[in-house]
Amino acid sequence: MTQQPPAPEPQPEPRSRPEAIKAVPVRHPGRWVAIVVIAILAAMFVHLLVTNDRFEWSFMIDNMFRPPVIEGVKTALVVTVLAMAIGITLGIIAAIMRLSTNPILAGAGWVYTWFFRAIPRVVLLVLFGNLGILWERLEFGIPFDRQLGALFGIHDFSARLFGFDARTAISGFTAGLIGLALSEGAYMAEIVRAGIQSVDPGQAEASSALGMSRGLTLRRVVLPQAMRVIVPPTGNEMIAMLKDTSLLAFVPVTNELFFQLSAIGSRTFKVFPMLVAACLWYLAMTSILMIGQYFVERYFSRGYGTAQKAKARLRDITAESGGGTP
Amino acid sequence: MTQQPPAPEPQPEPRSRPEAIKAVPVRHPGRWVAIVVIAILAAMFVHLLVTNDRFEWSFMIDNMFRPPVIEGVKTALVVTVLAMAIGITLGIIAAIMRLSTNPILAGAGWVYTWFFRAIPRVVLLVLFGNLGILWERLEFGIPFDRQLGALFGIHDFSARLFGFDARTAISGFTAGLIGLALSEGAYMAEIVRAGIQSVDPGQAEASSALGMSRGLTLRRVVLPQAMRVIVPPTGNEMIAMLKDTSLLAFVPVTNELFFQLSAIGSRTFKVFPMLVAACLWYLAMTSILMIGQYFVERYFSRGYGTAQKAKARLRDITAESGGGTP
Amino acid sequence: MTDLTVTGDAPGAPEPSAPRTGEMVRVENVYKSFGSTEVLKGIDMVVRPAEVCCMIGPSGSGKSTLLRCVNHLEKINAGRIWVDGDLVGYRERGGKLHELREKEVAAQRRAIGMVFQRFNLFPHLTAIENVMEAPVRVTRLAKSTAKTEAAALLDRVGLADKLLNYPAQLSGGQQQRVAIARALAMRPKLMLFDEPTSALDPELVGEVLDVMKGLAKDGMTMIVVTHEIGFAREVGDTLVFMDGGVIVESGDPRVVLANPQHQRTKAFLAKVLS
Amino acid sequence: MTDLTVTGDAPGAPEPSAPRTGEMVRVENVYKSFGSTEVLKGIDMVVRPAEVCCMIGPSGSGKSTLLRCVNHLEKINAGRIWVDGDLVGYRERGGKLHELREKEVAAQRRAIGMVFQRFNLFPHLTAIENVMEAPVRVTRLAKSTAKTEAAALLDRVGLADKLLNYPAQLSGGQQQRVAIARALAMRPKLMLFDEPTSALDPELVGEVLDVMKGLAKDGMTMIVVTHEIGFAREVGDTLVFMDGGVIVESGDPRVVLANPQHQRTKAFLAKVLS
Amino acid sequence: ACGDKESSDTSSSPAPTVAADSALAAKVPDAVKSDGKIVVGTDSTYAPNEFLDTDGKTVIGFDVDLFNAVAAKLGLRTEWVSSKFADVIPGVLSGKYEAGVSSFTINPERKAETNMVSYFNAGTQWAAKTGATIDPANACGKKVAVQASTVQVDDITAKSKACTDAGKPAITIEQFQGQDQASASVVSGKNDAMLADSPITAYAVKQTNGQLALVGDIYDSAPYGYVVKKDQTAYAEALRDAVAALIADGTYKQILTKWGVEAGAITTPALNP
Ligand SMILES: Nc1ncnc2c1ncn2[C@@H]1O[C@H](COP(=O)(O)OP(=O)(O)OP(=O)(O)O)[C@@H](O)[C@H]1O
Ligand SMILES: Nc1ncnc2c1ncn2[C@@H]1O[C@H](COP(=O)(O)OP(=O)(O)OP(=O)(O)O)[C@@H](O)[C@H]1O
Ligand SMILES: [Mg+2]
Ligand SMILES: [Mg+2]
Repeated sequence: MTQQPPAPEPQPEPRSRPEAIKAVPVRHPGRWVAIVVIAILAAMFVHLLVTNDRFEWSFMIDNMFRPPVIEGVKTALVVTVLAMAIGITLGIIAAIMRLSTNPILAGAGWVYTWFFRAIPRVVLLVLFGNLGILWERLEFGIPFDRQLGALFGIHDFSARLFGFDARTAISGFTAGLIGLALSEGAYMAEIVRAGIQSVDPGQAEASSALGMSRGLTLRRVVLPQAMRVIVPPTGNEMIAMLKDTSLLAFVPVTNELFFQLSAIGSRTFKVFPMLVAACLWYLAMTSILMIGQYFVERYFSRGYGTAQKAKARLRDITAESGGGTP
Repeated sequence: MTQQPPAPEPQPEPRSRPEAIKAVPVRHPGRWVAIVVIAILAAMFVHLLVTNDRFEWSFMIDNMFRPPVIEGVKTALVVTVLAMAIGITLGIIAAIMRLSTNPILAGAGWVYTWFFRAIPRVVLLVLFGNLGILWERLEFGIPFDRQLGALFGIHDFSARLFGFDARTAISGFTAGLIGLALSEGAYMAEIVRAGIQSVDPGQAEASSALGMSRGLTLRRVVLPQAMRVIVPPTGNEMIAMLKDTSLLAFVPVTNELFFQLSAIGSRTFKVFPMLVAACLWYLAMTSILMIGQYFVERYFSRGYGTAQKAKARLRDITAESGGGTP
Repeated sequence: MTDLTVTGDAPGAPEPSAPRTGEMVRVENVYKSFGSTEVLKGIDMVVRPAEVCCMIGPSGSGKSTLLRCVNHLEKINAGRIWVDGDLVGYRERGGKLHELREKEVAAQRRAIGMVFQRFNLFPHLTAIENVMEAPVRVTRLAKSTAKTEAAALLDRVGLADKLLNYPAQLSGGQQQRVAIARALAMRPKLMLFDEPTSALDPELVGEVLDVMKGLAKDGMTMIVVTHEIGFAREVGDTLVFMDGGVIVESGDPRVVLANPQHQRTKAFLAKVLS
Repeated sequence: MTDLTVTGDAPGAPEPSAPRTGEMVRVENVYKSFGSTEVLKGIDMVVRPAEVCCMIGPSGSGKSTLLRCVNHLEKINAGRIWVDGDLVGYRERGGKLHELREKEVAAQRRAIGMVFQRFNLFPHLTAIENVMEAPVRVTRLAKSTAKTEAAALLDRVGLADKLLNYPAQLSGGQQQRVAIARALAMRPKLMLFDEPTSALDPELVGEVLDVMKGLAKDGMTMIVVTHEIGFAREVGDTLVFMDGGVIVESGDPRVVLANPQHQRTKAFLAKVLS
Repeated sequence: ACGDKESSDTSSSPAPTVAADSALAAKVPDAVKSDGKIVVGTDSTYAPNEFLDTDGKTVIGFDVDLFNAVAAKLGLRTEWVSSKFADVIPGVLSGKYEAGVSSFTINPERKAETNMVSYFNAGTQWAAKTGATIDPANACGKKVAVQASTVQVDDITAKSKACTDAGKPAITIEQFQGQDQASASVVSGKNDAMLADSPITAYAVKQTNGQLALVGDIYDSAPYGYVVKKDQTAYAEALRDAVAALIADGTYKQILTKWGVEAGAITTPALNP
């Protein structure tokens, strides 16, 4: 190795700043081809929309804001909110059951999630729409949150508090709502469980080392952190639920959006414009929810090393532009 | 602090092992109540199944293995496999587009995923079932993987290679399959993207520091690791797809399982047993897929600190039984 | 000082039933296995009030496990542990052991502060909220009182200006000091430290050790698992060297460090001090 | 030794256009910002072949960023970097800079090995597959040849018996040694180390430093960011102290460590050596 | 849009008022009349027999007007519940609905399970795109749209089988969930022809502004029937007598004329004809 006396001026004074690098960028011809293809396809699609008279735009616009359609939109939103609210409640209960150390509770939670996740929602909803076939009266002896059980056989339970006509009660709207909520509960159970399990066990440990009880730990330490993991998929579930309200048309729930739009189609035989209208309505509604979800997610990641996250994201981007990450 | 001479025997000889602790466990009366409630509900459900003659078990069993039903099961499986295969391909393409630094490519990928994720599958399928309304002939000038564009306006594209009667081609089975595949592609795009982004950027950095190209890095370093994140939700997608084949009944695809079972139900006026049969078929099929998924997931987590994972899991369990984690 | 009294009993003799007075921690012939691997193989140890007991030993020797057994985060398989005269995790009644209920275990743990290698601060709470959490929720202290006390504690660990920072906005050393303050907030009689500085950048180690030295000076009973030999020499009243699930050697830190008796101790110290 | 020649030019004078011969790395007046924060503020540095240049400095001073600029993992905003006489990341043609194509950047990087603080081994490949990956895929070496060479390299870093282990089955020190072997497999002319031992347990630091000492003895040119002052003193030909994005002081490690000229250096060394 | 206007016109014209007949009312089982209304299951996607009005709620159509009159004769109101076509009869059998009114053609299978009261005569009528030539009797190799679960499915399946038995190409049958989609598919040219009950086809031709034309004659004329449970014969007889009374007092004719389906009028309703 070279041996030299140390440089005479050990503290470098930074010289004047050199010119910033403005390099000629590398060309990507392949990309341009792809862009041209996309442009052509987009143009053709627009051309189709404009020239093909089967779209019947004016008819569509006339009809897609009629009061019954607006009613359908409201129904979709109301069902989404109600089914999600019930579903989240059921989901938390089922998740805690599944995480119980008691095998019977855990098993019951498992059966519930397994059953309702394994059956297509549309089959479930049609089935629930026909549940009235089983009984003529329903009678309740246990509170509402046991409705699952109630649905499946309460008619010979002795502690009857009140009863009603099953044929009217479990049909249409109610049947659809219950079906969606039970199904959602099973999905939410999995999400909540994953969220709870995602929290570093060190957190629960630290909490119990401080003398906090299991319930306190769950409520104050684990669940708030699990929220970060729970919220994004719950947002997705919400959006999925909004879309799945379209399945209510097959229960059938007549004041549902898709049913109403189809009804206009069937009255006038202009099926296609009304399907396009359905697409547009759902596009609009889900897009709004997606925007909402974006903000909710942002809110829930507050305080969690936002700085690091931003840094990581920045690093990705710069590494990418430097030719690093794909 | 107490000052004592060091213990006379600094090396303790472990004494004979003391008796193992066998303590009387703590009782959980609340749990027993929950278990009794679950048992009663289960008993009532079984009672319902056995005593309510609307289930018509023998009729159901007679009919749920008829050749057209078996045909329907096959259709469900074939559609699942095909739609997933096309969907995964589309998803990878769309994910890479969305991760591109070029805003037009990224934008096109975004529009695709946005559109197909925002519209309910059932609406999409009914729409695709009626797409034949738009054209009488379809002609192709670009390869099959551009079918998306083709569907939306290829009829005035000049480079016609071959064409066919749109009314037959885009109906029933084909329409349903394309609709499901396009929709799946959008979901898979999100999954693949999340998978790629989940890989530690340090991996791509290490890879490019070794002089590996972007493509090589993607193929050899990033994707294999992304698989761990991609495979589990893909399994879920597969199961969801199997369930969503039931929506083909509304395209309609007549040799689909749910359509066939419904047809038997409506022919014989025994709708309810056939709905139960549909539930059983889907339960069976999705359960098998779930088991498959379990093994696939296990395979894909090999080599990734299995030891640590097992340790972490064990730690959870023991901490739990020690009263730590909820 | 800890004296590893190999109690006078012959092997197999009946267990002595209670700790002597003037002992903060008594660990008696403790065994602990995970599945089929035995991690602790007959540990005996006594820590007197106001004593600082430092534990060293190679990775996997069972140091963390022993600490975790002391506050019943792990259940031991055999033996007994007493803290401040109370049997940990069990009640002996009619010659039989009964598991304590969750509440009772929690009450025992309140007397024992624990500081983890990876801090385990609650990331969704600010520094002061981390410190207030247990007093407010567990001992039901009024919020305002808890706040004042928490601020005082954070001041004591040198973080008076970081009260409202989230853990992610603090350096490792600062996080660990918050963790110490959080443990102190429950006014423990005993503090357990599990390698409190090993996840820290070398520059940040000093600030945490300083806080611990302060605690020791104030007369806190402490068990400290550490690789900081300097700290053990300066602050420790006893040094315990563990290897393979047993205590190989223990005594005055200066004596043990200068003149280890056992081959395994010598080998380990040679590595660590190099 | 590195000499931080503040080249004779007056401020604002035109840039010197090429490195002198006999220089492995030449960094000239390099600036680098992330967004609005400037991280490197006019760095000048020369590393001659077979020289070991150690860099120290507080967290955030820009050490890692400088290393990452040397192999173009980060793009610099102003200044020039040459490695072995080639401009890094650009081609100067007709007085204009042109970005190199991806392939050309990759080719430059092959001559530069890099070892990261967090190892960044490929977790889905065994130790030997990690080492073989780049030779087989990038330089298209025959698999059998690559395997022999990889085994030899792993033997050289003392891991002849761990060829088939996955990274998760190796200790931190072993992983880091695999990472060094992986970088060596591309036969680099220059090795960059970014705090290669700071993520390791104290017991494991030595084994990695030993491997690095061996490399230095074999005449590898190395830039090493480290907090291991002992290593810098023993192995380094130059010690560079960075702070706040500038090089504050540099020279013979023994001289700088024994007799730092600058207040900031003194303060930093006082902390680290305590 | 003109279809809209028409349906709102028809629905706004008042239905004839009908006086209750207490003798008939007495024959209605208590289970049905205790709440003063008949719960009717119907598939409201079958214009002009039963379909949703522009308000998206009210079920209208000639079936509706007629059965409302029948119920009024029995001193009862009606509650129309939209259902899937295939679910109506099972709903009646289970007691979910107290009557099924959804253009049910009386056929042996249905008669075997339920009591059916005839009230109208409908046949099967084909339609195709205006100008297309298709022979309903020989549609081999053509593509034909039909609504799932209707009698026309059996009809067209049999016709297709006849084709293949004769060595000719089979008929491509596309079954839709709703009649609207079936008709729309013919308008678009996706299918060559459709077949449905005669009033439905006539209405579709009218609604599509001349894009569709009737082909061939009405055949397989068969009565529509109200569906009630097999064990409620007295109730079925009451319905039958109520229809007869409406025929007698002219209300029947008035309703059919209002909807332009008077061609299917019958003279004597019957139980399980
Ligand atoms: N929950 C657990 N399940 C299974 N094995 C465990 C568990 N916790 C610890 N072990 C094992 O017990 C042994 C002792 O672990 P422990 O963490 O007590 O060692 P340590 O002395 O603290 O080591 P270190 O210095 O690495 O922290 C190790 O072999 C470890 O793998
Ligand atoms: N990708 C990035 N985006 C934004 N800021 C960055 C990025 N990488 C580094 N920085 C910032 O640049 C500064 C210098 O970082 P650098 O990692 O080079 O420091 P360092 O001297 O290596 O410190 P350490 O000893 O902590 O590794 C820091 O303030 C850091 O936050
Ligand atoms: Mg430990
Ligand atoms: Mg760094």
